[in-house]
Amino acid sequence: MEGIWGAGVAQLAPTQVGGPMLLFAVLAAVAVASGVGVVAFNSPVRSALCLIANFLSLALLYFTLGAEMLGIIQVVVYTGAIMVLFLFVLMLLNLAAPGALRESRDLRRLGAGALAAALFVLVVVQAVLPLQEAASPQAADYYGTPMALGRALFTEYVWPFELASVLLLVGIVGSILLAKRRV
Amino acid sequence: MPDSQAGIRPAGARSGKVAAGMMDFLQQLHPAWLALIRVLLFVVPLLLVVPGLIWWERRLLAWMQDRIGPNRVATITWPKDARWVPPFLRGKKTRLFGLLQPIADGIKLFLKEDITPAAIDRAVYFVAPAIALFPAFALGGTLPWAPPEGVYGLLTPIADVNIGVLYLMAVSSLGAYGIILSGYASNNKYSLLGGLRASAQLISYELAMGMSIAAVVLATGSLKMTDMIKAQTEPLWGVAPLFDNWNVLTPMGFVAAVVFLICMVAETNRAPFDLPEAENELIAGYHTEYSSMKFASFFMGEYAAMFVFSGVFATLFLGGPNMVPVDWVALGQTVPALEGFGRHMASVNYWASPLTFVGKCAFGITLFIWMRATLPRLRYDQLMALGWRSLLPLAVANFLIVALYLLCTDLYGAGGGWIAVGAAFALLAAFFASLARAGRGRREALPRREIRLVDPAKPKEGAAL
Amino acid sequence: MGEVRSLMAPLWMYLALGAFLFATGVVGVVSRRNPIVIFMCIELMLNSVNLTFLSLARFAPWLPVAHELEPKAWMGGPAAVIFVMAVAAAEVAVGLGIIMAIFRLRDEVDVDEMNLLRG
Amino acid sequence: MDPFALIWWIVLLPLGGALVQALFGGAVVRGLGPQNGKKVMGFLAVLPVALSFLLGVAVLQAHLEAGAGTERTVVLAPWIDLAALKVDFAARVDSLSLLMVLVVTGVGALIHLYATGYMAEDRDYTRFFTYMNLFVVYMLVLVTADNLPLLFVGWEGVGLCSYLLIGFWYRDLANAKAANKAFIVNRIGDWGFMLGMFLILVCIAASVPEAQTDGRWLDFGFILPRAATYLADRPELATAIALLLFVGACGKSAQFPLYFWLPDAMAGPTPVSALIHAATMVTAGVYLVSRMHIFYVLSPVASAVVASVGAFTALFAALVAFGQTDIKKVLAYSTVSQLGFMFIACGAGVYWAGMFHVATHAFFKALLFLGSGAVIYAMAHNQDLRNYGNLRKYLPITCWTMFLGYLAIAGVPPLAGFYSKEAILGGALASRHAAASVAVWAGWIGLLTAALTAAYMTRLTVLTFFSGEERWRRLQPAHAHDGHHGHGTEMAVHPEDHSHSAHAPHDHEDPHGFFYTDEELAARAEPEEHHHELEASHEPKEAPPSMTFPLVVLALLSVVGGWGLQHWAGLQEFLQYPGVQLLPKGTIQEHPHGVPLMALSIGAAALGILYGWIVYRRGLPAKEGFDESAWHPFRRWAGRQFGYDDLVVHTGVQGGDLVAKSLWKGFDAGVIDGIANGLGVLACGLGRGLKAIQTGFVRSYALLMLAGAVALLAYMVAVLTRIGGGN
Repeated sequence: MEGIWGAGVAQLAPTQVGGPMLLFAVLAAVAVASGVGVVAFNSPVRSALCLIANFLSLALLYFTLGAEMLGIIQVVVYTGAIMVLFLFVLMLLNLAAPGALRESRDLRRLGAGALAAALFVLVVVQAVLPLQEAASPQAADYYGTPMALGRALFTEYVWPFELASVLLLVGIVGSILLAKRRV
Repeated sequence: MPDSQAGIRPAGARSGKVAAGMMDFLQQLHPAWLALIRVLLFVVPLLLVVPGLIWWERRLLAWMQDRIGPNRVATITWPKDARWVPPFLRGKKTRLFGLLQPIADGIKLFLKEDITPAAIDRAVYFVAPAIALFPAFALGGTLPWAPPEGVYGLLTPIADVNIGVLYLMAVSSLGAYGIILSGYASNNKYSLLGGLRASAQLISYELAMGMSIAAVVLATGSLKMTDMIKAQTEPLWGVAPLFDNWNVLTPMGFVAAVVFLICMVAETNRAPFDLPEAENELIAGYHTEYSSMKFASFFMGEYAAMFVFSGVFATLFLGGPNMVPVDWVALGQTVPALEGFGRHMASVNYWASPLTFVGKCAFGITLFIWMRATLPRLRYDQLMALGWRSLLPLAVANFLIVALYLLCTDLYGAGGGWIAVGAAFALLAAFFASLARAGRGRREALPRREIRLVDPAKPKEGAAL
Repeated sequence: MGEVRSLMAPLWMYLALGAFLFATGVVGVVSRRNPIVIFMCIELMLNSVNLTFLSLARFAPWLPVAHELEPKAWMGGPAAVIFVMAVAAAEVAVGLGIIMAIFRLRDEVDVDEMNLLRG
Repeated sequence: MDPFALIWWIVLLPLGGALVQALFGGAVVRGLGPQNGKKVMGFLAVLPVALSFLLGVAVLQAHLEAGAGTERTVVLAPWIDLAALKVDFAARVDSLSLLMVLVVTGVGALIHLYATGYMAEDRDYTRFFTYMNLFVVYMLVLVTADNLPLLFVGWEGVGLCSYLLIGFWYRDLANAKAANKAFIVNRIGDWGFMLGMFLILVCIAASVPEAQTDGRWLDFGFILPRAATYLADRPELATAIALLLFVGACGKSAQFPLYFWLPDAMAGPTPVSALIHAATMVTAGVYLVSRMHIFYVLSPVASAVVASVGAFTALFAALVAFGQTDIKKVLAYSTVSQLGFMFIACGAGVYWAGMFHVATHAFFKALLFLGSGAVIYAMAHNQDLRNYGNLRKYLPITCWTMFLGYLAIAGVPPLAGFYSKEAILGGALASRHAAASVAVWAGWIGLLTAALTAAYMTRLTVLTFFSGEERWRRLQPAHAHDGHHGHGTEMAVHPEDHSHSAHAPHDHEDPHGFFYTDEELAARAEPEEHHHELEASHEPKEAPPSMTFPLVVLALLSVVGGWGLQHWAGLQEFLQYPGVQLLPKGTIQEHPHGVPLMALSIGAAALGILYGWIVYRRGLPAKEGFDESAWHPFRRWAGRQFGYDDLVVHTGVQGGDLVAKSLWKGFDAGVIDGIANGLGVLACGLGRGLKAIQTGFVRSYALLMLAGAVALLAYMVAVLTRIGGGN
């Protein structure tokens, strides 16, 4: 049962993490519920709210993983800015009216569901389950601190970092141009 | 875990038996309980302070506007014939300057009929006030209201995490949701517009605030609020050992402080930036459809946020819980005569730190109210222009100057740093001057339409105007 | 920081959660007709990827890197998360810009209506 | 000064003359006015050729003193000087080359003199003589060359000049077409010659060890002595070389397969026909075969081929000559027939007899051509026999000189023709050289042809001079035109003849098989000069002295030439080479089958003359077509060269068209365009096929992407698990 990892999985250190996983269970439940909510809800604002809940739960999950810097950045970037943008656009275009867009339950949704399910099962069976006994946390505990992340970004991954800044610049210019009244 | 780093006034930690007993008791508590005590020590005082703030604002505003303000509510007219009333008081009115007015308001709001409009998005409508309240109280999560030694060390920051400041920014960005959702949920145009304006405003000013905080973080070298307090007890400007290096006193710090102040006001939708609930245009903006307790929660959220934000301002720029930017211990060491006095003042400073913190917050609140009284409301485009075109560039420039300062101090020592900063400021000044001159030129180029007032009675001399 | 370790679940649970969220996102993207909801689902998918990155970063064996100062961890995961966020932000900015432009033109934003580029 | 070095003077003098004509001719004629300007240039044209002739006699005398059989090489300058190949401007002086030199310069000078008179009124006087001198230069280069490349230079130069001279009056498209035809057919022959040259180079060079040579592969001094030793054991190589060279000879000397250019060559001015297409150029083939006789001796098969082709051409041309009505055409076919005789001699191995006939033929054929020129000059450029008659009264000198030439060619005993023809027939009948005694049969055919030759020459002479009635009197003006018109198919083309302009201008097809494009037809429609027509009242006048003097000299030579050369000692031994057994002079078959040779040839000649006299004594009947005798249909068919000319032209033209069209339509359009268009169609089809996928719905795209992703993932998993499972 090695899945795609092959026999190498066995060498990974056995899982020591026992402990009460209450926090993880709660957060996972919230994440799952809100994930489904995003897709299920008819009103876009409702799905936006679900997404916000999802993001916050993910942020907390990052904390459990010990990556608090990323957790906070997740909150600031995703919840703080992107979701506000979503809500802003929703309200500006008045799409938020409950009945604005009736979603027809056509067969495409079923087909998509089936394919997505296939995808999920495939991934879980082949990549996730084999790791059950394996993998105990290897990274140093302070890997998530700002200092560690900063050092990584500015030494090992400096080029992608610069590229990301260029990408953001282009994004800004693009959105400005799009939003201009008459160019 | 009282980290007994040397640094700030070991004397303070020495304190008497009472403190030692309390510390032992607290230490043997289960961390969860200790955390609960810390939370309560922050939330309860905040709840108590809010009515005071309301009163203080109404009185101060009235005073500033040369009117009396609420002075009736708390006047007690002692019964003439009651025995329990001390004689000199019988039949007299003791005016307490309307102190209980907020309580009266609170009761009023509490008892008012709770009107809920029909075509609203029920779930979101009811959640919105809660979401609006949440950030106000969550902001204090990492805000230390006392120096992190001794018993206070156990009590002050609810969670002394090393991403303290970032937590602050994250929660402040959540603040926007309360307004946006209330605007959307109440399903009327004015509140929707209020919500829209609020979201745009909050996002814009969050950036500038972020950059100003970044400048302070760069100067202190750590994201922890407690480290910031410690950093502000170093010699002023790195040269004067007697004085504390409060950020507001350093030039870059001062610029960052100004920017932070403005953004703070914008974040809490106060005074010049209160477009979302601009009475004359949007009736009450986002909380038009809310009544009684829901309205009260918005109201309380606003004031709590104001108070905590001023607390943050105090911590970041005004040296936090330290009373005066004087380094008493150093004073004691330099002037042998004052050695006892220095040590005494240090202990006074340590034990009175919560009070000084609240004082500074009050100072911040006063600033809020002062601004509300004097500055007119900004038009939306002016608001945006200020946010994007002046504050943000200034904050970024300031951030760069701080980086330059740090680099030069490393390379050329303290003096070199300040020279570099001076040069940078001169350069900036020249740049903005030229920008202005260019602007003026352009303005003159605009076609000037001179308007001549024509006296209708007199016959017209020329042809068309 | 000791107690944080006890809050952590085994790796495969994180991965399972990530996979599920991704699948949900996919369903959303394919079946919803409102472009903004589609964007949200895309964000959801991106976030699930972030979660997977971080969980793997946390559990991945540490590869010895030259200089000692490095935190003893594979920092590729967190770096990737940063970049995914940058991309997501840029995408949302431009995407919503486009949607607003379309809305300004055609007063309704149903994805199925926008099929001018058909073959 | 070494007398033999004069040989290069002989060659270069005419070249100087040609340059003078070319560079100064026009100026002089304009400067001194047409009359005396032309006289001066005419003199300057004849002078170099005459001088060359005199120098030739001097060299001959030195040669005879040194011994007729000897040979020596005079090198002027190195031409190709490569490590692998060395070729010089080398001249070879031996009896064979000297004989040709003397014939070319002697007859050439006389013809140049004649031409000054004949071409007097022509505008391009100096251009004509430039070409004539240039022709003599190339002819001399050809005959005196000591190596094959230089011989080839002469060979090509001669072809060039014949092209230029045939097409001299290029404004008339028929002439230009004739010139083209001549040049192209010659080129075909040259192709054979070149291959032969290359084959010699290859097989000789391959077999000779490196040391012995310093790169002079193609010199005659190197090839001829070694050929016998190297090719003795490989006769098939010798045959191949011989046959290839013979192809060249056929092209140049108008033998059977490639002869049809010569009759059309008559389109050129008459002196040209005399010099080039009678006396000199056409004999180049015979000279080549004689020079390279070593290969023919080594391969009896080749000799047999030569003999049979010669015999057949002789007979065929003689028959065709009967059907001709144009005086120059008759002489052209008689030339082809006489060349056939020479090749019979070569085939039979009596090369000296061939060369002997070359010399005598040059004399009387030049005479006949110049005579016919004088007749045409007198009859207002009308070349049709049927309009002549009784001219002996008007052109006495021309008549009697041509009569002598007629007797010589007919083979009447004392004259030149008899001796050379008898030598050829004798040699052929006695020859055991060619394979399976083909030469003997060739001899008997030669005898028959001799009789036929006598017959058609009698026809010509009688119709022109002796038939009582002057037929052109009957020409009415209109009739004159119709008369011409009714000529039927022969190539009665001469510059002044405008009958063809009556053809419908857009008629692409032309009876002579020439293919005219529209522009050419248009150009043909209006010729510039307008010569006066031959009318009934025309009074033929005798040609001027400059034309009649050469006639007299040539008549003298035709009478004396045969006997003189017969007894020239050097003629037989000159071709002696070690290891080759040649028939010494004395081995002519005196009594084939008991009947003395002399009697046979004289009888044949007498028979021919008698026949001609009987049939044509009364001239031609006045009826349409002038010729109602019993043999009339045969003569008409013979006139059309038994259909050979049409055959060649049509197959050539139509065949070429067919190939071109098929290549164009079939290959180019079909295959290449087909492929290109096919790809385009394929791409469109694919595009249309894939269009269905682009429904325009964003979500269907998303679904496709998802499906793709899942498929890819499944595949990867399958692969990885299998690999993973493996190790």
